[in-house]
Amino acid sequence: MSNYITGPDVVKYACSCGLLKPITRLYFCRHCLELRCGFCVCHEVDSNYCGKCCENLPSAEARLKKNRCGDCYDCPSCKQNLSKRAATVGPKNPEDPKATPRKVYYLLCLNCRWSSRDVGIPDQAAATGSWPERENVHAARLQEIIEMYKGIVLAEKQQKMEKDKKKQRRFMTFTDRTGITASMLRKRIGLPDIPHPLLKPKPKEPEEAVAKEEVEEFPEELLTKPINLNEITTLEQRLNLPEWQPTTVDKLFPIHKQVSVKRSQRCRACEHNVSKPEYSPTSIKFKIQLFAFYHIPEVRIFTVEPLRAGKQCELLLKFSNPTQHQTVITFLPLFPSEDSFASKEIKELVPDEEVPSREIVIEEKQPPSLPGSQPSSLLHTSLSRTPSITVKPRPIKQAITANVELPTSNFVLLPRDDAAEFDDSGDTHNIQDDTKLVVWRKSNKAVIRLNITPLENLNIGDEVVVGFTMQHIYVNTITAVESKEPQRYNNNVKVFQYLGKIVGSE
Amino acid sequence: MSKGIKIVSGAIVCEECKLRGDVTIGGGTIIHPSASIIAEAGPIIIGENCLIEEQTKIINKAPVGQIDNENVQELIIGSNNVFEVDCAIEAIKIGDNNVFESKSFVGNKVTITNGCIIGAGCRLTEEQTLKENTIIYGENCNMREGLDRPLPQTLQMDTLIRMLPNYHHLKKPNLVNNKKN
Amino acid sequence: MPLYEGIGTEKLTVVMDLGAAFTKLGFSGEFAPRHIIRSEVTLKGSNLTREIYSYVNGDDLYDLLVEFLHMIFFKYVLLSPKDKPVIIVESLLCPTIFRETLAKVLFSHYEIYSLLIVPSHLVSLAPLAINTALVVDVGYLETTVIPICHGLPVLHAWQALPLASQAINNKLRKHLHSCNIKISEVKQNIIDDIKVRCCFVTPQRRAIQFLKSNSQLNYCPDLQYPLGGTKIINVPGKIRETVAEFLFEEDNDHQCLSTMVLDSILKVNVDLRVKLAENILLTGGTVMLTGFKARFKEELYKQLNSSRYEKLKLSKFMFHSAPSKDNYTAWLGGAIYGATEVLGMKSITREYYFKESRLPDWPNMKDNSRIQ
Amino acid sequence: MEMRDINYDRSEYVETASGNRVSRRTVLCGSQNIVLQGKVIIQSDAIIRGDLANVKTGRYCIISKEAVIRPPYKKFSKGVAFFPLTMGDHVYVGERSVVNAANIGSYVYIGRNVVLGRRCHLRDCCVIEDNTILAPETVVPPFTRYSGSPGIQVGEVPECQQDLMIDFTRSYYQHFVPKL
Repeated sequence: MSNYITGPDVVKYACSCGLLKPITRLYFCRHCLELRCGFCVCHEVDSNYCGKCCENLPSAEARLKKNRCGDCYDCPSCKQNLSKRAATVGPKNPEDPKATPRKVYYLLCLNCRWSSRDVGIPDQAAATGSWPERENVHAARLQEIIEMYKGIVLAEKQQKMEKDKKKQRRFMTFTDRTGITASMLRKRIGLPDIPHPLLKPKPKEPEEAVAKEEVEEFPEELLTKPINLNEITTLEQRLNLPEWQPTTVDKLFPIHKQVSVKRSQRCRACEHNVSKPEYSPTSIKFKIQLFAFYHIPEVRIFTVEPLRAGKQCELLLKFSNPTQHQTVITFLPLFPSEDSFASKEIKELVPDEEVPSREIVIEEKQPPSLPGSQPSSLLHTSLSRTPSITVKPRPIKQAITANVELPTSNFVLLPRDDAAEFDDSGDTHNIQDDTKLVVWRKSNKAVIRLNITPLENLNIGDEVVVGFTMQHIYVNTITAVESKEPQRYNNNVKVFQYLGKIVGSE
Repeated sequence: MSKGIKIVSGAIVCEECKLRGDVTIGGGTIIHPSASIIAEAGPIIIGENCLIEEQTKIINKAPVGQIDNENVQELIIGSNNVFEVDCAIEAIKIGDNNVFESKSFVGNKVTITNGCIIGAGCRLTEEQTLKENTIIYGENCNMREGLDRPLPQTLQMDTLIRMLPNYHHLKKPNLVNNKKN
Repeated sequence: MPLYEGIGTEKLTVVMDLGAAFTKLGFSGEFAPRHIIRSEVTLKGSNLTREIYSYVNGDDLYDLLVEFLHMIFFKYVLLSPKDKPVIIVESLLCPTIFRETLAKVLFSHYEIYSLLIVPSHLVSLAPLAINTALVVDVGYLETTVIPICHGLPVLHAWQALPLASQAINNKLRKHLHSCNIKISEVKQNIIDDIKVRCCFVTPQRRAIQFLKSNSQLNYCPDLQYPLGGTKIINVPGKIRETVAEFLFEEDNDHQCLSTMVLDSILKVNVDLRVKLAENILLTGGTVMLTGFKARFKEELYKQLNSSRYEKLKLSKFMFHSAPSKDNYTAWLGGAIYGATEVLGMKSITREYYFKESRLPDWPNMKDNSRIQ
Repeated sequence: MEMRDINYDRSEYVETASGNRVSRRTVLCGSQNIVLQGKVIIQSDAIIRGDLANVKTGRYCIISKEAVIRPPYKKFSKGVAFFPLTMGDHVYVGERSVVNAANIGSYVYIGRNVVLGRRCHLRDCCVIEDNTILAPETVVPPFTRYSGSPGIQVGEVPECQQDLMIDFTRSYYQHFVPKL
């Protein structure tokens, strides 16, 4: 029993960039009326928050604290989070009668029972924020070196700018004509010389590292004494602390927990936001949620007869309309090629050899081709667009192994109204369905019967994949400026069903 | 030793738990409902102040292939042990102050000394004897040495001793507290 | 960490060193990478993990890199890459397809603002503030030796051999299988872990005795490596000592680690040879194996008095130790370069890339013409 | 795929006024402390320890066979107390799972054979895969997928998880029909 949460994805939609994704992983950009998937949207960091204490971290503070939460810690030996444990310790001066027992805190990992006492970190009086930090041994020296390199490159840059500035100066200065510089003049009349701005005193050069003859010696006792594996840190434990990479367990110390991010997605073509979460880390609501699940009719496999190579069998699909507007579904062939579909052409959609690699198509961003009569200047806002880079959509690589007999008639899907769930009054208000096509209908859902014939040359155990193009009327509620009622467009979506394995052959 | 369940006074044994065969339960031990202690191949003796939670299975099973049961093997469990929800124990011998986390499994070739912690979901089947204060954790049962024994759950057990009687029917203790051995 | 105000204000650039086994990630101007992660990607559908360097062709690498960089930007670096500068530390001998696809992914998919690619051997010198050294990078796939003289990589003297951590892993896996028959396929990171914790490089004097047939020398003690609670891998002492020996044994065309260094010095003109021999810098994770550096030094001296190298009038070798762990020295160099203005001057901007749609590269005469 | 009918025998299950279907073969200790908000299914051999502290679940919660819902204890400065356990709406708990958590949000999917350590805190819309063992006191942020022992984040959950869980638990409830 496969569902969206755990099971394998059995129904996949073709996104505009050519990837096949289930509907839950797709977005629908209302401005360019295109399906988008995680691959072809531009992700941006929206807000930082700590996973454990679920508090927001403003981005400046996150950068200052190196993307780490101030008082949540990870266990260095098993990367789970450390919890604070209180322990009572005798009063400071035992003989003074009224001294109350002090409470001290230490860190304990509940998964592998590592505690801050194992490595000798003293217990802290305050629960939060007073744990010792370790400095990088080479901090001072590296700071000097960075300053030195900054100085060198800065000086080089200034000289380059100086050279450019000199070239395009038009008028003649006093020194050009007479060759006397300001400092020579000042010396002659006895004034103290002002240092030339460029020749400021060279910063103290950090002395070069000197190579040494001897190298860290080989520890002889390794040859005789058997090592205790419990004292040596594993590779993961070392890499969790990149700056110190401790080799023995007693040098491990708590790691600050890495902050996590909330992401917002933006459609590449029209730069509009496709999904934008709310600021607070614990809220699951979204400010902008253009998810395909709420805009595109969802297709689900209701039942499928056992599949036999070459024999026609019946497939029931359940369509549900998530929008508040009625829509009409018509079936179109997968690839609207002019001639009738030769079975060969369907079977191998794209021979592999000449799959063009991902070229980049750079075209000026033309406005989305709305059939309406809007003059394009109205839409094309004044801000100058940098040339948009859209990766050429790759061809859909999915072998179709069964032909579907596309019904000629279309069917209506009623709008979804959430009140319907409570009153079960009969509501199939006078829709005449083609009974051969529509098997069952209830509020915004309908079950459709399709006849499919798996190809003859499939043998037992082959995967059966069926595909068709679903055309539905999409009502775009973002009303353009002057037209009051919402526009209606025909939106084509390619849908692929994975029906399972061939069981018998005729 | 007469066949049958012996419960030392002071032990709280809920009605719904399943006790089979010759089982002796020490004073102060708490057994939650739906735990099962089955003494098939020999008696099971549980020490004092143990905490046995739901769906725990402590079985004294005859090692496979050994049909004659003339050498009756005793499964002795020390005191202050904690058996969390749904752990399965078939060990030969268990010392004191051990913690068996949820869904952990200890095979019948393993001997547990004192102060060990068997992580949740860890399955120990290999023939071995765990040293004192060994900690087993994680998917591939990595082993660590703890500094000291896990502290006994006295606080939690006191609250349980106060709360359980007024919600559950309890099995009557039928043994006065002077423990025989 | 001293919370000086510098870090808060100026633009932080991402510095990445995509190694074959591990990727070092961090920000410019910092003293160590924030993360060292495995260069592998778990594909969304199944949970099988694929290494980045196991790509089949350009498109396969394109998808792997998109997935990998997505994990880097949104799980580790937590920075939206759009319109941001990026610095990549790369070896000079890095395959062109890798560089081009990486640039294409960064520019077209993540729309970064500018990209600066720095040669790993050259920047490894930055943390030492010197400009002449012989850089020996012992990585995962291969070991490369490039001398750097007065800040310029002497490329015609480059040496490379596939004697590195991958070869050690394969040898270790073969040995372990031979003496632990019931152990089925051992995963890659378990082999890595056994190598790092149990194996080491023995001093030369013991290696010579191993070769003598009648050596009654006893090896170091065996080791029981617990695997998954139920199985135990027996790592015999012989393997722990001799697993890295083949790095120093000359193969049939007389090539090994130490000969590479001397061959490279031979190719440099005469007056720089002494200076190079006294400024050797060992980088790369494999160098951190216990006993590696000591043995490397002994091997160099042994090679010196072999017949091939008497032309080299070298008397002694001197080694540098970088103010960082050996496996991220190259990254640290990249971070130091990133903190300076060179980022603005020499990095490739998006407009340049889309006009040229290729990366400037040293073998390409269009960028490397002598006449400039 | 559409869900198959799951039928149970009428004699074993009790249907309350607000649509809860509780099997008789469950161990409900301290039943006056257990509050079910309606349309909740508790299958056979499940254990809910209302005697330790009160347990409150939301609407459309599904607790499968042999699952254990057990409020955790917490050490305070003065002694130990059992924490009340609250569950949100549309929560699915798989078979043989041990829920020792302190708080579970809404629209949460917990797989089979899962162990939630003491005082875990599961936010809304998270998914815990089968056979996961969550270390005690783990906080699971929203829209994350946890797996493995000890449980670490292995993936993300689609943004429309809320509707997926509503649809999943509601169709589970509708297909949970007595055997005729």
